[in-house]
Amino acid sequence: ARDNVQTAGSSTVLPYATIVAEAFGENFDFPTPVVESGGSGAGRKKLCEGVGENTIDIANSSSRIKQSDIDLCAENGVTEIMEVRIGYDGIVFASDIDGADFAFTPADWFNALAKDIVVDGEVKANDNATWADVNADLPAQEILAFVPGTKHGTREVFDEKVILAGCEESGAMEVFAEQNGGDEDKAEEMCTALRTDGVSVDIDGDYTETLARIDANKNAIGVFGLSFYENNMDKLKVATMSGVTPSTESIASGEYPVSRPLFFYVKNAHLDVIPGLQEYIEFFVSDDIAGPNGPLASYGLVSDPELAATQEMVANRTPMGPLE
Amino acid sequence: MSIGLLLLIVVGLGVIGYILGRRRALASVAGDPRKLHSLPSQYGQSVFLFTVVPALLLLIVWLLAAPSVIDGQVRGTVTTDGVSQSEIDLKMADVGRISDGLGALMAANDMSEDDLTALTPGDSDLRGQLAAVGVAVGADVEPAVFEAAKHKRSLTNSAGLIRTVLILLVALAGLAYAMTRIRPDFRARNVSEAVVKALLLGSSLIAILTTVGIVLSLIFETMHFFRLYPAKDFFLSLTWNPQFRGGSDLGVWPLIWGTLYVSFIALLVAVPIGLLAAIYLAEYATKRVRSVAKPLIEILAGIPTIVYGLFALITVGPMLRDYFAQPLGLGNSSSSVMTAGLVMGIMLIPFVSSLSDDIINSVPQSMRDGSYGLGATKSESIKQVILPAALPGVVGAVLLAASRAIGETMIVVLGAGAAAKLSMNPFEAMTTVTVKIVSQLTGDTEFASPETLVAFALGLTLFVFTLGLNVLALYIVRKYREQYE
Amino acid sequence: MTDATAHNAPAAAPARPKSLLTQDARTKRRNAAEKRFRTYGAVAICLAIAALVMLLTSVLGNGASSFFQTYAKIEVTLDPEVLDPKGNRDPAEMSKITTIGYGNLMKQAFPASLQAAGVSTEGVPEKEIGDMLSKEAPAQLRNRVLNNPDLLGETISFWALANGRIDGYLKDRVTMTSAERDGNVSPEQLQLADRMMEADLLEKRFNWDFITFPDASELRPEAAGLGVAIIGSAYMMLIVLFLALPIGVAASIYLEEFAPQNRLTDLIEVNISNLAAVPSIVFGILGLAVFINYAGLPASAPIVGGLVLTLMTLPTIIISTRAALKAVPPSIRDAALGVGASKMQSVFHHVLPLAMPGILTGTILGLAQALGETAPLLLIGMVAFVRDYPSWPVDGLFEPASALPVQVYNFTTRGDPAFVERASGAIIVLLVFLLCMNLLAIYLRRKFERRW
Amino acid sequence: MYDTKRVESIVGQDDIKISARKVQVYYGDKHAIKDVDVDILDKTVTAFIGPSGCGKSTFLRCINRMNDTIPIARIEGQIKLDGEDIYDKRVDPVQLRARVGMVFQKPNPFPKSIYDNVAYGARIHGLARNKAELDEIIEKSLRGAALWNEVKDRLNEPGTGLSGGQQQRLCIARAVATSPEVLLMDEPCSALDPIATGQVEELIDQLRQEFSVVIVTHSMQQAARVSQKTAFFHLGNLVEYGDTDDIFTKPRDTRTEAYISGRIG
Amino acid sequence: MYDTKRVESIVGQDDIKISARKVQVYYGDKHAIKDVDVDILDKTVTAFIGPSGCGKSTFLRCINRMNDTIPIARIEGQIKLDGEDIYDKRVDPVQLRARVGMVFQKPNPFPKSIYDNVAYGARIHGLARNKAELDEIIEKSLRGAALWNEVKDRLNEPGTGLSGGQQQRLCIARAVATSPEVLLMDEPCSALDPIATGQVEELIDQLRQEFSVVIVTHSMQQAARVSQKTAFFHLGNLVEYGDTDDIFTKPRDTRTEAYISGRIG
Ligand SMILES: Nc1ncnc2c1ncn2[C@@H]1O[C@H](COP(=O)(O)OP(=O)(O)OP(=O)(O)O)[C@@H](O)[C@H]1O
Ligand SMILES: Nc1ncnc2c1ncn2[C@@H]1O[C@H](COP(=O)(O)OP(=O)(O)OP(=O)(O)O)[C@@H](O)[C@H]1O
Ligand SMILES: [Mg+2]
Ligand SMILES: [Mg+2]
Ligand SMILES: O=P([O-])([O-])[O-]
Repeated sequence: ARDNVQTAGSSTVLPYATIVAEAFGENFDFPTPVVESGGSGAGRKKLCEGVGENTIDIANSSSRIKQSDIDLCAENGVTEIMEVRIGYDGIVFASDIDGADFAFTPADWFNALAKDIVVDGEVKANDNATWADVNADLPAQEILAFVPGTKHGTREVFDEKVILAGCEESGAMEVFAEQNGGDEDKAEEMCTALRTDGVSVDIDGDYTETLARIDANKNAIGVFGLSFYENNMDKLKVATMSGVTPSTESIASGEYPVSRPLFFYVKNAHLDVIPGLQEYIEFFVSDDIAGPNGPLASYGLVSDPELAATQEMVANRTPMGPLE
Repeated sequence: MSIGLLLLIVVGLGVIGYILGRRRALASVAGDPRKLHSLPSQYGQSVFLFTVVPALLLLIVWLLAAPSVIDGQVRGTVTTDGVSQSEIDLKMADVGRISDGLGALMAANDMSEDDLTALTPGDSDLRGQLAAVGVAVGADVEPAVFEAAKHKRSLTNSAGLIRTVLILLVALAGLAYAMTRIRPDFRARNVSEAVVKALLLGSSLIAILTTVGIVLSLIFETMHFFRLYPAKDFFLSLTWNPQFRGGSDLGVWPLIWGTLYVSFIALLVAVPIGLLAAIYLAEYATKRVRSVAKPLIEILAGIPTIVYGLFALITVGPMLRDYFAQPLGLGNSSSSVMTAGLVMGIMLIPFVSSLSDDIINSVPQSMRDGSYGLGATKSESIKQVILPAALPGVVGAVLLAASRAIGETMIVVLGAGAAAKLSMNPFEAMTTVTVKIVSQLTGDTEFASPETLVAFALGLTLFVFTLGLNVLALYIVRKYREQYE
Repeated sequence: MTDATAHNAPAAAPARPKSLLTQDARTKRRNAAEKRFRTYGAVAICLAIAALVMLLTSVLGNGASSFFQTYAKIEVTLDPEVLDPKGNRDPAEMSKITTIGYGNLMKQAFPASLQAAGVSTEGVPEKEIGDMLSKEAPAQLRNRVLNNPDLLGETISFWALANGRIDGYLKDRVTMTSAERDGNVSPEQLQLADRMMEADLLEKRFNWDFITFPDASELRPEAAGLGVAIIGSAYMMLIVLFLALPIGVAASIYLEEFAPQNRLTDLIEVNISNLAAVPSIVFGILGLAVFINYAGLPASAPIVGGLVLTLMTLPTIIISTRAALKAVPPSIRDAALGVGASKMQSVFHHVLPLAMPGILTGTILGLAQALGETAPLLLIGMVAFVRDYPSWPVDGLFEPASALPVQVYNFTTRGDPAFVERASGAIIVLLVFLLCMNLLAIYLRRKFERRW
Repeated sequence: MYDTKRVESIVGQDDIKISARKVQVYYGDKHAIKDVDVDILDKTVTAFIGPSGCGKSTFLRCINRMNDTIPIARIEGQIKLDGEDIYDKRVDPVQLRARVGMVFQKPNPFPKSIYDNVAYGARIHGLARNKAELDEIIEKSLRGAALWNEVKDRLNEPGTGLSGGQQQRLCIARAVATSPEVLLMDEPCSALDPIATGQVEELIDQLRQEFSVVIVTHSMQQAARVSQKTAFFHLGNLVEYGDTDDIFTKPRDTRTEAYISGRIG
Repeated sequence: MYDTKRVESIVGQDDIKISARKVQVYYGDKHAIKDVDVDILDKTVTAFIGPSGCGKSTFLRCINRMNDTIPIARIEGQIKLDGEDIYDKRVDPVQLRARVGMVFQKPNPFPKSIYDNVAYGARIHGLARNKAELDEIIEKSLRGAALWNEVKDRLNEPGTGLSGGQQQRLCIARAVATSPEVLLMDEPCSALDPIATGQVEELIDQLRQEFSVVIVTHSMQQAARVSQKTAFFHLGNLVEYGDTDDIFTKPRDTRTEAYISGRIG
């Protein structure tokens, strides 16, 4: 029988999960949990493959589980799943350390990257070449943005909290909706359609790739996770969003708008079966680890204000209810 | 008896058979091997094969068939009317786990068979006990399931015993039968060669099995995908633009185009350089240069592709952009088909060079002599005599390189970017089918969405596409093959 | 035979120079072409080798430093009050004190031990001094104490791993200017490091741990090693070698020498070349479906990785083996058949040895590919963070392990810049591994090479 | 075309080692052997003569089924060895070739040592019980092929490093070492000097005491010297077959006569 | 060993096409050619005779530097073509070989069509200005080698699908098509029937009108028929060299006599 905990899933959660796994392995008599990466979706799929020792115990996820995943789980006999929120991940905008300073609003991003924008109430194809064209307060630097590719959960947050928000903020949403006869979905789709003329570059790789690309294109702006930025502050200069500088504090307080919760999902049927599983998840959400002064926070995770509730839920093994 | 031990015994019997067979063959002709049809060792071989092969085949068949036979027996006991097939499947999975668990439980707790029969799901915390020995059960154990599990366990146990006895019997019978067949005129060589030939055939069928496996593991999810996303759009749409909230455009053509374009440029780099390098190594280089340069170049094939990717991203991409794309007015993207193609070409050089070098080297010297004797220069001989003679092997090498090019991900991701585009401009960012298979499969989208499932459809499409290319290549090689001697 | 002999006059002799030492225009042209061709060949080799040198220098340049690691000397008093509050020296009890406890102990001890050695810690807050040590250091100390509880109460002097940034400072990755911008290290810390170096309390040493340690989390790049990955790769390569080579050669022999020329053979042939073009991740899909879900083998285990890589490597070996078999002249086969050898004997005794160089080349290329591949491992759970060493085979084949390319990939995706050198270091190890693996093949290939 | 009845009248049925009836060979479309009937006797040397390209080698290769290895070759008709059809489904060509050895027209030594070249056949047929016996076979075969003196000091050097004539003799030695019942020799002396030729002819004569030998040769003199029976091929046809003496002194077919007297080729 | 002075007395210096002095050839340790001095005349057929393995092919290959391609072969001494040392550093072996053509002992047709085999040399030396000229050269060469009738309908079939003797003639045609000044022929008729041999000999005789031909043969008769000069090799030594008539009628060396009369080999 398997005697180590196996987890899989999000590459965003991966660094935190490894930090915890390492500390767990070193302080407990259990073997160190195995943490696979491979993406949130793939991790949840693996979780839902069934019950038994050749299926994983925990799926890490940078987005909430989907109904289709829950259905798949149920189909395979995985009926009780525990949803554990471990904290928040801030998403920041940064450029080369020696470049200009930027203070963005979501509307700037929308007007810089959207395929169609609204100028004087008219819908027209976006031809802004520099950030100054978008907003006279921004430097007259060519627009070149490295945004996460559509495989990344981060892209969903970027679309929603930056582009869509910018779309609404700038009033373009209304015009789009009007143009589509009030169809909000169509309007949203128009909002999130990005330029394809090479100004907005999708990155399918990791933040290290974005960093390397910024190194090769000094005038570019990239999208990063807060923890990545904090580890590379000597190379990157962070931009403010709506006047707020991203930090664990500003994100925890909700001031900084672009962030998302991180989760892991536990297969309850494996609790008590896989040695160390219960201990591991309790250790993960303990104050020592996930608290505001724990190693996760020092690595850049925004600690969850409702951690106590999570700890209690984990102790009681409360499975998640239906998605609201 | 464990399978490993069983195997060991069977092979041991085989070895004994070999020795006995060899001895008996020699004895049958009073020690004069010339009177035998085959070599004495071949008689030994035949006994070995007769002992081992049928027993192993039986073992394989048994291992494949026994679980489903037992399953079928047990299934009857948990089947009740009105229960759906999938629910029964689930129950059967539980039965399997519990019956395995009972074994572990007995071993861990020193239980006897009687204790086990006495055990009922009601009277103790069975789930907890099973958990303690590392067996996960989804819910509390139902009595029917528990009975079925016990039934299964006893079936499995007796099946194991039967298996051991049966296989040893077959091995012994094979041994005895083969021994009786040993006579001076017994065609031992033919028999053992027939068996070896069957093994060779079997090996070549692994390729077919792999293909079947690949197609099967792709086809169901592909069908699932086409239920969610119209096939017409997949095959006919010219845009690739997946979205999170649905409404994605998943046209395959930009990806196929990117694949072809990148591979083409990569081959444009790898084939001439690789072929010329092979020619130089085989025909011009001194033995020393060759023995150093060839393994050195082969290192190129072993460098992890991520190194190439970073090389493309950091060095080649910006260089091409600054010195070619921008001055020529072909855009200012630092990731481009050209970048990825060039760098990938470097990686592929050894695939072309090493194999071609071996093949060129094995063209008989008399061909070279014939050409030199007519006053041809080395290069003329190479171009007009040696290369045509080596053509099939060279084509094989190029095909191998092309295959790697099509299957490569990391270099494309970092060198060519992630944007799917239909463009002729080699300095534009594009992407390939393979890259998108990886990224869609490992992405954050939910599994049952078209955005993820498209990976399977892409895999299958690429498979069919390359199959076409390979048929074409086979046809060309057949047409131009020249056989020396 | 009635060829009219009247026509037999040879073709008119072409105008040729009378001297061998002078060349006519055509010969000059041809010789120039010859030279050009030869130069192309040499240039091709040079290009390939130049590319190799470029890649290797960048890898070596970035990665050589990962074989050295910075250690700081620290004197710690192992306070029994803290480390064994119950005082019964029972390891089980003592293990309740976590690395956090040990960490605190070290953090307190470190400034004191610096001052005791005469190094001024002025201007550096206590917490920052403690941060100069690796987060791995408490674990090292804890293991040491748990292994030898008698140390309790003593003051031990101890070379502890230094933090990645301090290590970076000694390797010129971190500078005073970058430290000013960096939130993770301060110029004052670096100055303190300078003073420690002067006092011989900080030094760079050869880093065996890089080869033997398991992977570490992002918080401690300085402790990340390749031990588990090397074992995992070795196990997988063993499986690949022992399965792919014989099966590949056997399949090639069948197809090239025995298969009747018919549709089925064509089908198999096309099939194999097509398998070579199947992206490696698809083999991962196959492996997941067949070996894990159907056959029930464990995920993240070298056995599954080895099997998947075997299937992936087979086409490479088959294609090169077939090409090599094809290149053996038929007269050799005839000669063997003519003295009454069977087809099988002619192949195994004569053709196969002559095809050996090509087979070995295929093996070299195939193993290189198998050793460097990550994508298929992603789907079978080997792209993972694994800290525990798998045991010896056969059991070890079924336990979780990592692999070298996976480790390279993991290192490159991590945020801390200290992982950059480790990624390159891992590549160096991978290449050395590859070279060791191929050495025998390269030697054998040279031995079997002959012309006829 | 000579008629079959005559063949039978020449020889008693008992002595027939190989009998061919209505043999046709096609290379793709090319009809290389046309309707050949011939009986080859035991303990006899039979010479095949005829102009280059007339099908001698082709027919020779039919007798031990070496034509099986040429994909485009197609054989019809019947060839019997000791009364058994060699193209029967049940016949194992390997066994056939062990009994019917062959020396090819182009010398084709293995890229192995001289020793291993000769030892190969003896090894795979298990003709020697030990090293001493094997050494003996090798020496005897090389002596028989008049090569021993030249190579006895270099048995471990590769067979491919020999001169053309030496290679040819090596191939003869290799074939002789397997002790076949019938030995097919395709121009075995073409690269040999008269003395070596004489020695090989002597070998052939010795072999004839026990076995049957078929030899292809372009030298009428050689045919006359070594053979008892001669077959004359022309453009794929077996034009005439009979006692060597008869063929050379009183050929019955005008083509034979023309060839022997040097008028057609 | 015969002495060099005599050689010079036989022939006027002007007629000397090739002159060899103190030529030694080693294959590794083996001393295959020992101290050979010989002058080969222009417009003359010279025959090399001698027992198999005595070094005839080896010496022949020295003359157009084909031995360069054997890694273990080492040559010492001097060979001059028209007074120029062919082993001089400045000499381009390619140009040399265009002037000194060679037919190898073992037929080695290219894996190409019969047409391309013959056209090969003419093409690389640019002997034909157009297709018609090339066709003409090919027909002429094939006729010369007595192969035209047999292959004229199958010029596009591979040369490797020919019979042994046909391949040999193909190689002769291939060499003749490049019009060399000196043609080295290593046993060119070994696989040919008498008629074809006669035709090839006729070709040789024609070639002699303008060029120099060296032929290796095991047939004393052939040497006597076609050559004006004969050189007898034995165990790597050039034992005797002189007018063919003299050599065959009044050999001066006992070894020559022994060989000719069939006593040594
Ligand atoms: N490549 C080689 N390596 C080693 N020895 C060789 C090589 N070629 C020839 N020899 C040896 O050199 C000697 C002379 O060989 P050469 O081929 O010149 O003989 P030859 O006179 O042409 O004989 P033949 O009439 O049999 O062709 C022989 O003893 C032969 O074994
Ligand atoms: N592999 C082949 N493919 C096609 N045609 C062939 C092949 N082998 C031989 N032939 C043709 O068949 C005919 C007979 O060839 P064969 O080799 O039997 O002649 P041969 O009598 O041995 O001549 P030689 O004395 O020249 O060796 C020839 O016309 C030849 O061109
Ligand atoms: Mg022939
Ligand atoms: Mg010779
Ligand atoms: O790997 P992610 O699912 O977090 O993008």
